[in-house]
Amino acid sequence: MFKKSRLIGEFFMQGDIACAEGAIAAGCRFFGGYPITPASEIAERMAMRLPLLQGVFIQYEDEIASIAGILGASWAGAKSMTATSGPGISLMTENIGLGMMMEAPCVVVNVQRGGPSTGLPTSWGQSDMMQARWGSHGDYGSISLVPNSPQEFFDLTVTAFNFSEKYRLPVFIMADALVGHMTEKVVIPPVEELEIINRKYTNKKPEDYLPYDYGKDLIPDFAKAGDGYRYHTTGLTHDKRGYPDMTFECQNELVPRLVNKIKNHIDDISLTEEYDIEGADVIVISYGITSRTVLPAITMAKKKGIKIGYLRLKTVWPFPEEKIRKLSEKVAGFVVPEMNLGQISLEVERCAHNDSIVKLVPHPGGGIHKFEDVLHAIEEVAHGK
Amino acid sequence: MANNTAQLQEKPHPMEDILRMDRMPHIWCSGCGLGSAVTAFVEGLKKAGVSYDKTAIVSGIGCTGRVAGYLRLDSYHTTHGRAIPFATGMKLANRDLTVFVFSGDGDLFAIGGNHLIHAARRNVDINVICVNNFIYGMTGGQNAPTTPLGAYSSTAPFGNYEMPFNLVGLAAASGASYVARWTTMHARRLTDSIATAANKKGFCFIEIISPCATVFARKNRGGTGLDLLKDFQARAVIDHDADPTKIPLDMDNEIVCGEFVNEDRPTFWENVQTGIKSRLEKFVNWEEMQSNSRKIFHKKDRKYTSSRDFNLSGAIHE
Amino acid sequence: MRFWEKPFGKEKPKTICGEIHIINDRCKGCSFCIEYCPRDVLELSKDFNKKGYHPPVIAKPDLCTFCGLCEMICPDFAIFVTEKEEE
Amino acid sequence: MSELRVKISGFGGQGIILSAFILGKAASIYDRQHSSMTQAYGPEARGGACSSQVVISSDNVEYPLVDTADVLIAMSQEGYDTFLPILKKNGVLLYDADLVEKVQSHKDYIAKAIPATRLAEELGKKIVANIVMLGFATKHAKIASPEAMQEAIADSVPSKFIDLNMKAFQAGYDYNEEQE
Repeated sequence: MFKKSRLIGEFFMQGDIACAEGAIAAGCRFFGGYPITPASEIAERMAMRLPLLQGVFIQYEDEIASIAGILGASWAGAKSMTATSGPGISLMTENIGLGMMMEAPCVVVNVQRGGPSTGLPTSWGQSDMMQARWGSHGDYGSISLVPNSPQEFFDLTVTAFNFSEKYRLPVFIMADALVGHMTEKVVIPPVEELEIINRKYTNKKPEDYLPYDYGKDLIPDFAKAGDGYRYHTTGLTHDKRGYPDMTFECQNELVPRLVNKIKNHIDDISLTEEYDIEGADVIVISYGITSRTVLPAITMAKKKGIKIGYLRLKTVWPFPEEKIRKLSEKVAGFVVPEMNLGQISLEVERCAHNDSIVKLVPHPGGGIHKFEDVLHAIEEVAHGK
Repeated sequence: MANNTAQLQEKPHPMEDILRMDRMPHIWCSGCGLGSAVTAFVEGLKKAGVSYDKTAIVSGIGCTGRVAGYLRLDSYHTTHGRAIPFATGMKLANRDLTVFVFSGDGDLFAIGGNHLIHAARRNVDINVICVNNFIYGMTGGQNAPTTPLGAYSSTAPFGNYEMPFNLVGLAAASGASYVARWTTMHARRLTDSIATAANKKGFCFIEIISPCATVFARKNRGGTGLDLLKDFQARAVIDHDADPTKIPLDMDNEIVCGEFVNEDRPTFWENVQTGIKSRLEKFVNWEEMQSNSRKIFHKKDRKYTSSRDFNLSGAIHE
Repeated sequence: MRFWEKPFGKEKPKTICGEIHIINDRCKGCSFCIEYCPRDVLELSKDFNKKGYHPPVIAKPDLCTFCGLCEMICPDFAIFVTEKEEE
Repeated sequence: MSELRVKISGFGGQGIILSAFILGKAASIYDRQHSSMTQAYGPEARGGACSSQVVISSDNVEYPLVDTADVLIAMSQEGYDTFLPILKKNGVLLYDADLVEKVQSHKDYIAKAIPATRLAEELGKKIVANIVMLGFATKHAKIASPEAMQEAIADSVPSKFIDLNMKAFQAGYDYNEEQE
């Protein structure tokens, strides 16, 4: 019944619902959340679907409890998820850090709205991008996927679960209110056509098992609660046994590993789409819904004879540094339209070659870019300004 | 005599099978009651007969937060105040586990207070042991939500002017299935309570009043952990019939101990199951659904079918 | 009910004795065991242990009834009792 | 690539969003086109200004918003006033004859009015006014095939109201302005 109860076929489906269905397809059987516009539909769908799949839905008392709960469920062996928006993520960041430190696989969906604070509850933005990378204190590697349609919301939710299981960390899906509330055709393939990755359980005996011992891939094997391993985990800096060890040596082994386990696998994690990159003078870099709302400007620029390429980031974190570096050697510059006042554009600036121009087209959220602004930026870069 | 004891310590301590001996000695001060509470906990688990392999312990932050790290169980040392929702998630995701939260009064009732009352309200099947020492120990003796009126703390240099929480009253009023209060001196009764909680369904709450020799005793009565324990002993009264909401703690009056609530209430998960069953029986063959059958939905005879009919298109479309 | 099966005097009730084990260097000298021993078996040692605390010593070993309270109340897992075999 | 951009406006509670959903579903699932539906609404659940939009395309919908509409459906005066400026020249304007009273010059548009809410009331439930309007729009704006619309309506309303909704659709589809 577990597999059979999945939806298969074509549906006219809202982005948020596609996300919930993607989670179910990926094997998510625990959802803990707290209502917030524009992510509530994900919780509502999970509330309806999970009980029939013998999964668990719980509406917690707040977002802090939600993230703590999915971490607990993750340690009990369940694929778990929560979904929220900016204010909720702000509350969750402490325990997202715990998830990073404990290396608990789970998925955190952020259906972004305009911020800061309560901001624009029913409208969209992309101003939480840096929060997804640096939200919790301390150093850690993180993964953020950004969908631009309900279909991709479905697909990337499956991918997010795969990455979280494979690399053992909370993975962000950075959707936005427009994608979340947009309804489009979503094709859900049969389960055997989806690639589903499950966490690697240890095959060691309890007496030989060290919960934070790792191999070449820097990822420790998992053991879940109740399997007799009786291990310790903590948010404190810990050694391979999971015991707190507040020394430089231990910190110097643990924290770089948390960063490198993502960095070393960037080729696997980084998902991008490229159009007309070869021979382009100007490259527009965008992600999420912006990648669709700026298309008319790109078409106009093409008509004006500008050699324009187009790079869309489906994975924003880890940032594709190498790719941008290489591109920047060939092009006059980049145009980065985003619905914030400059976040990912800073990363592009960091990676771009000295001679190439990086032009941000900012937008505070709550609407979309004016075509003229984007076009103007493209023309400026094309003319070397 | 000295020789005699030296010879006798060849034998291992009987708790060494469940303590992480590679982490001993623990960090708790001389005269702290936490070690006694841990002993009672272990004895309680033994008495309850639960499997160590199927027992998880979740702690928050603080002196009591370190308990998880010293017990060789599946142990999780989480963030400040969030042990209860973490444990809730763990228990619901694997309902075979016996899940204990072992944390302090500051962790469970200040920063984590909301989680506690909601977990009690839902009656999630977890057991919460709260060691109450009336003060924040690890961070240096600041005011806690349990610090008695007038007691001194690092952040109440003129005496505490906030009313403290009555922990058992709050837990009972929030809907806990089992509520008890003991001091670390009541070692055997405390053990019994922990054993009862381990085997009891629903949200169980046990408050353990414990001496904090280093900060609470020093700032207040003076003296040592032992002096505090003697004070507890002098003031302790056992009254199982006491109304838990009417027995607050202060610096001078009785410390009423006992098992105040021991009721059978449907747990969160039981309510989920009965709720789903009663709503779905109209639409699905419940028995077949439980036995993982494919044809769980009644067939419809209409020209058009609506996925709004029964908004579980997922199961319909299977 | 057992009492009726074995009438008085037929078998002398055993006195259960305990043997106390002290792990000196784990002790932090809180004196809980000494204070709460119902038979006052223990007293404070004049010697220091490794950490500079005075551990308990067994002053009256014959009085121990294997009640185990010292083991229960010791916060440092430094004392335990085993049942003493009949002499 | 052919595209049709539809804006539906009214106030909350009229089923503005459901209308767009049904239209989008008819187009993408039953007419085998591509469609993208988005919505905008105020925080209040009933009575607030509400609009939804559908882009129907023979190819993937790239730009999902409706800045200039080919078809405008106005179920309220406010919706009419707000969105008339975005209607293309020679675009189709459909409005509720009773709820939109102050009309401007319609010489640039193909304008048609239907007393959708009154017709719905006559059918027994005011709530199906949106479906009446969809029927009307199917006929006059060719937003989707009538068969696809019927399938989409049936799949999107509770089954005990399917018959009523079908009648409503038909009433709108068959409505003739000259009747009045």
